[in-house]
Amino acid sequence: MSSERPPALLAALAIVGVAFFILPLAGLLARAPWQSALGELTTPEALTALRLSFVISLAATALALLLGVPLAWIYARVPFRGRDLIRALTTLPMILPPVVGGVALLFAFGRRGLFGQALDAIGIRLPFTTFGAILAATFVAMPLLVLTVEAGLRSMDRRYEDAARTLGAGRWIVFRRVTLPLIAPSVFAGAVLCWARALGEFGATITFAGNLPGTTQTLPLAVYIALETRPEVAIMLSVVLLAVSLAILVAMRDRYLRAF
Amino acid sequence: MSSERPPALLAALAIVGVAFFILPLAGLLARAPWQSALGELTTPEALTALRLSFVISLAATALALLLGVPLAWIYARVPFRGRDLIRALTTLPMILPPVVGGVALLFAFGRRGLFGQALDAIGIRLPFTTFGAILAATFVAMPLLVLTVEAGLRSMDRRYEDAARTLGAGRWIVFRRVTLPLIAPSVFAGAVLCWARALGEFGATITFAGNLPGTTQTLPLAVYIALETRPEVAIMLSVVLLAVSLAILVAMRDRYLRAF
Amino acid sequence: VSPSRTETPQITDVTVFAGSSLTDAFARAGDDFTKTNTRVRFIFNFGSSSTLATQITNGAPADVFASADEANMQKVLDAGLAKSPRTFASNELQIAVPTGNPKRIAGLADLARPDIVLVLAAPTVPAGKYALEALAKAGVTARPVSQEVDVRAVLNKVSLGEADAGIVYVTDVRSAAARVAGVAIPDQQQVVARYPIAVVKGAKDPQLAGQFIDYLTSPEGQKILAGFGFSRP
Amino acid sequence: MLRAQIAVRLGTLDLDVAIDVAAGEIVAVLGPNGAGKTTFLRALSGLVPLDAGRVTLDEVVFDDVSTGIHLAPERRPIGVVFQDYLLFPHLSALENVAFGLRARGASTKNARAAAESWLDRLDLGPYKEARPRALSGGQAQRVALARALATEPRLLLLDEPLAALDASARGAVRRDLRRHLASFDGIRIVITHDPLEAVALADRLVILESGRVVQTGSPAEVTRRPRSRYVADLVGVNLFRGIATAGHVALRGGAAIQSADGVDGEVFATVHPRAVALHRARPEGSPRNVWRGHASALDFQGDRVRVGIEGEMPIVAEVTPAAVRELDLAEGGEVWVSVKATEISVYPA
Amino acid sequence: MLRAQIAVRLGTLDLDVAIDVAAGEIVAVLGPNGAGKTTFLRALSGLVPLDAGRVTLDEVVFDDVSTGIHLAPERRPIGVVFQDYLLFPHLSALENVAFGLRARGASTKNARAAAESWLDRLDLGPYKEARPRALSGGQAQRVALARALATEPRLLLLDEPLAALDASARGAVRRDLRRHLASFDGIRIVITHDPLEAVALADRLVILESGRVVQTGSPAEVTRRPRSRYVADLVGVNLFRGIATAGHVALRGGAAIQSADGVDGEVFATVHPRAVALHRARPEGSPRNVWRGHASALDFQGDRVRVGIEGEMPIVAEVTPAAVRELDLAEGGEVWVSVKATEISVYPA
Ligand SMILES: Nc1ncnc2c1ncn2[C@@H]1O[C@H](COP(=O)(O)OP(=O)(O)OP(=O)(O)O)[C@@H](O)[C@H]1O
Ligand SMILES: Nc1ncnc2c1ncn2[C@@H]1O[C@H](COP(=O)(O)OP(=O)(O)OP(=O)(O)O)[C@@H](O)[C@H]1O
Ligand SMILES: [Mg+2]
Ligand SMILES: [Mg+2]
Repeated sequence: MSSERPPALLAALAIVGVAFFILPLAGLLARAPWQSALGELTTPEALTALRLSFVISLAATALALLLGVPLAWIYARVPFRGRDLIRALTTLPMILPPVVGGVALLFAFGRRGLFGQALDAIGIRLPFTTFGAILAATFVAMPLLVLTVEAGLRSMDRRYEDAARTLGAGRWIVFRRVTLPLIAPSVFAGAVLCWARALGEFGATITFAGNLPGTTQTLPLAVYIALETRPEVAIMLSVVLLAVSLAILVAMRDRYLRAF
Repeated sequence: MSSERPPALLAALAIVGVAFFILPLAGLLARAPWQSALGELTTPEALTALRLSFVISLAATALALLLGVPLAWIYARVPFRGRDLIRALTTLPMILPPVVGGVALLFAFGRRGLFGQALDAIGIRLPFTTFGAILAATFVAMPLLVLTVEAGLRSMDRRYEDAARTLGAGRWIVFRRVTLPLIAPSVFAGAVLCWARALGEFGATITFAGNLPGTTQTLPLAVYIALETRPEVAIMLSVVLLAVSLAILVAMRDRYLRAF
Repeated sequence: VSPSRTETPQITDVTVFAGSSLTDAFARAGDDFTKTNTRVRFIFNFGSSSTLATQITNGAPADVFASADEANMQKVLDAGLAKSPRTFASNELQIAVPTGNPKRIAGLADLARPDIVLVLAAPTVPAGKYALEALAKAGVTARPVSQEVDVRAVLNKVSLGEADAGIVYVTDVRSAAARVAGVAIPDQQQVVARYPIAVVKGAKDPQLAGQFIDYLTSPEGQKILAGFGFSRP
Repeated sequence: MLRAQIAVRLGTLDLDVAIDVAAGEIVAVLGPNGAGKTTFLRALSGLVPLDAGRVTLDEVVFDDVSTGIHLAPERRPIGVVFQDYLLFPHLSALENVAFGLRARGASTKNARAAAESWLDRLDLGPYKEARPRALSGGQAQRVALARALATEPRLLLLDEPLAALDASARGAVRRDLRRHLASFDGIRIVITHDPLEAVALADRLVILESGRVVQTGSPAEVTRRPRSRYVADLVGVNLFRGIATAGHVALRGGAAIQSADGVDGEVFATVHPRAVALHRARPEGSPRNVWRGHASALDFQGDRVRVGIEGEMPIVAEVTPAAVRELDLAEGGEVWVSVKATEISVYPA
Repeated sequence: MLRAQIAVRLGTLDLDVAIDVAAGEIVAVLGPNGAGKTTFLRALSGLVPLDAGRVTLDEVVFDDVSTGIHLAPERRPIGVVFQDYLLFPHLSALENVAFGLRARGASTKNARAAAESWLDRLDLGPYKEARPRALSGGQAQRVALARALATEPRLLLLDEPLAALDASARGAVRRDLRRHLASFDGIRIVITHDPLEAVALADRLVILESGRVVQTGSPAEVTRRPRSRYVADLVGVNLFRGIATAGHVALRGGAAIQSADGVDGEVFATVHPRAVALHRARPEGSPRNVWRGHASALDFQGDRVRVGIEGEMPIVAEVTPAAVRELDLAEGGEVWVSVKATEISVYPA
């Protein structure tokens, strides 16, 4: 039951699909200037950027989980006027070119922004801070989580929630002990997508949070700057980013994707 | 059963989540130079870029569905050595800074690429063509589809497939008439994510396919170029992109997200 | 603030927003400047000049703004956030070709050849506009396969062999010397890009910021810039 | 004391039911498929909103549509065994049973201990750590039963709780249920399709057909005087409807029978299949009701055979396999039927 | 002709079964919860891989572990009704029933027509377009039955196909099943918990306990000579095991009984509860077996009461409610038990 021979057409398409991903990555590895640029990778700047990338992308994922799972729940469960519109609005940050997304964030949370002026008055500044970079990454990556979790919520069998309520579980307990575990594969998939997008994020971050080493310069920003003058370093930095991410993704395996 | 009052904490978090998306969009609308830049929007160039954006993003979504759904099926159903590794590789294009992704595509499918040399020999050139732009968009956006569909496959009740097989349905019929309809919400969510990402795609496209009005210049590229010199035009173009996307997203509603 | 900080000389941060083509040159210039001014620590924020201008007009904490073109500096001036900019460098155009110049390109006229895959920067970005001016001066009508978003993209296409030629800045060819070769453009067809720099309003230490600008325009500064391919203002 | 007036429309169903159940009473709800039994139970649990009506349990108002009161399901002191169990697939059998106790505030330790004792009581000891996927149908049903019982509800709603249990377990579980009932004054409402079960378990039967209560009463009453074809089939008797005048009952179909009972007017008449005698030729002697028919269906049930007789007055007879051989009965064969007037019970419709 | 040798290990289950079923035969599989009945059926369908064994139907090899043959489920001419129905939630009742026909190549039109006629036959006419979510439990089960029957399989596997059907529909569907069986020579294997059902429907009973066949035979044989406690409970008789010597049976527990049967050696002995008489005082007269005990459980079943008697020889008696009153029986009360030697049936173990 757990193993299966795939239909031939499916298998053929899947192989084309994999090849399409693997060829470019192979190209990158094949052309990476291993010798000449290896030294660049262990510079303190590169390591700082790498560390910062993980801090920011993980924080963004955590923030997206915190805000996005409830949002998905509301979209899936509470019908209200304008829900379709609001849900669509939530998807827009994905469509917005990230640089424009960064500009929009400046308009909202910048020192002269709609909301940022109030923040500035109480001494909180978001742009050009690590927290600003987290916000920028969350802004572009959270829609992935929201939509994935909503799809999971919609395809789960809601009668389990009914059963839990007759057992005396209030909405919150139902959510935490029945709904969340049942949609765990979707939450996990959404979190991985969100994390990956946040890790690769560049346009909104450089615009909203700037490119300050140690504070907001993530690896993709370092790559971008290096591309200007030393593309081989940029490629090596990307390979490092990929290698580390790959290790993490493989380590997580399909443990949380597994159904019951 | 279909309507529900949300737990207070969930509702509060969801409202913060929505605000976080809406404030920047509101900022964008508030600061958009409606009068001065309105004329720029109806230029033939802008309309061509808009049309091209939709053609390319929809084609990329179609291609991603064609290759990605089978791939997700294999990941979810066929255990094989190295599956975790290959799946992780499939997620990497999301993490790769898009510009580097474009470089990787050139390494694979460019005139001097691993595979591109063979293509060049038989007279097929991908860079600087519309098809190249579609490939670039697919490369960055397809992982979203694959992961979302895989999560859907993993949380569906597979015994329905068993039932279908005892009724004489071969693997292909089972896939088409039972599996696919049952995971429709996930496929739909994955396709929306993929389409949105492809529509906003910019870095890989510019690097792999270049920027030629009418052939590869999508709206995000036009926006990016306008940002350099006339940011107000860039913002107006973005607003147009958002408005059209919003109309499409709202029109689709939650029809396909609905469970049975 | 810990008491021990007061014993060492007070360090002042100077935040410099600079066009990303200045990355290596400013890093070197900054190092050189701090040799004589040990109280200074530079924080560089490199990005595209338009992004930087947008950031500054939205309240970014910049002390110095060095733009790769005059239009973006003008935006900051218009917002009243800087005064009296100085041109500290200029840049000339070159034709970038793959190493070894396999298509034997000798000048702008060759770019019209049908067997040449040509890429230019988009006409709306400075490098593209200058390239078109140069081509016009040479009386050449060229058909690029792509109007790249910036010079770097042009350079990339050439260095990866996707394009046979592109028009870029001298500094770009210099920094990518390992992968591309430059074909000079004669003076009568040349177009020159100017780099303005100014102290931003609200700078923490405007005097120190001004000193850095003075340094860049001084002979020592100019020597470092020249080392990266920049011409005198 | 439960007072329930419930009106719900759902798809093709138009449910409109009013019943009162006294403290400690066990009510069995019977009815054909699609009658609305499960919907009634879901409405009592608060999982289906009422279109009209009012539900109260011991002075606590569960629902009152006129004043807009609706008590959330989790605040009702109820326990529900669902028709398809709905065990949480991500929890073990033990965690499933402990769930309700945890949700109602018990400590993990106490909840687990109580759950273990429930599982032991239902012979599920070895399956404590099993996930629902790894349970057989009957095991799953027993876990569902334990889960609902564990919270010691005041109102227990059971939707065919013994359907998947094997014959030996069923008796034991039924006894357990009865015993548990005796130990406190909760109300039980059991949906069942098994008339034996209903009779054995319940103080009162409620017969639901097409969303309406068609009959209610003690098992003996209902068994003795069925008021619908469904109940007659359930009890296994022949039911006729007609107009009686001094022992002569003119049936709706046109035929007539003689009864010894002295009821007049619109009546029901029942005949037990055992009281229906079959003959190869027209019988002589006392029986007042004699007619001819064709054997239409033979249904062998162990040591008895039920024979459906078509004709002017269709009826089912129950005979021994030996009689079938003697009469040389075959489907379609002609046969004479006789019923003594004293075997026909007549009561007002 | 179905020949099945099946060995499967799954979780705590160790299934090892070999049965042959002749063409046209109906076999009922009975057994306690968790015995492995559903797993056996899934193995026959090809949904669970065999650890060892061989399955053939009419010369077609379904499975042969020794040669590595495994015919895919979709290539087996089978029909399965699953215990929890597994109706496709995205298809209407009609589309569910038409699914198998479409999958086997019928045109949409023909498949729909055939499906409609099946639904009509099972009284589901008004629910053709309903989604499974909007069906009641019994309706869903009938749709599942129609779906499995529609493909006219050579081997039909039914997992408690009538469990959720109401009493009136059950009779009709059972007759339909029987009739359908007569019309072609397919094999049916029915899992059921209802002994009446098994007896009424099946030519042969197979009793499965803990993954092993403990008894097989015609309904009459199995009923007459149960060979395990489960079967005895099912049939409703008292079962004892012991060693017989010339009518004297020394039971395992230490007690002894007298029988009129002349079997010697290891034996089973059965007594029908009806044959167990209860008395307030020690009875005088002919019964050879008399002993004293305590009434432990009273189970009212309509017009009869089952009384469990604890003591040196625990036994169940069946008496009338009147007798209970006369004897003034209460749980725990002392009572004398007598059984005539002729009522004790003894047969070799
Ligand atoms: N996937 C599985 N994983 C582990 N154990 C399983 C699995 N499937 C079945 N079992 C175990 O095998 C045993 C037999 O299960 P099966 O469903 O065949 O029983 P059954 O005879 O059909 O019982 P019931 O009458 O209750 O339906 C059970 O104890 C169950 O726990
Ligand atoms: N969600 C729903 N949408 C539409 N119709 C529904 C829904 N739920 C139930 N119904 C209809 O209401 C009727 C009664 O359903 P219900 O489940 O209450 O029957 P039931 O008496 O429990 O039957 P069974 O004995 O078969 O379980 C059915 O005909 C069903 O089609
Ligand atoms: Mg029901
Ligand atoms: Mg089973």
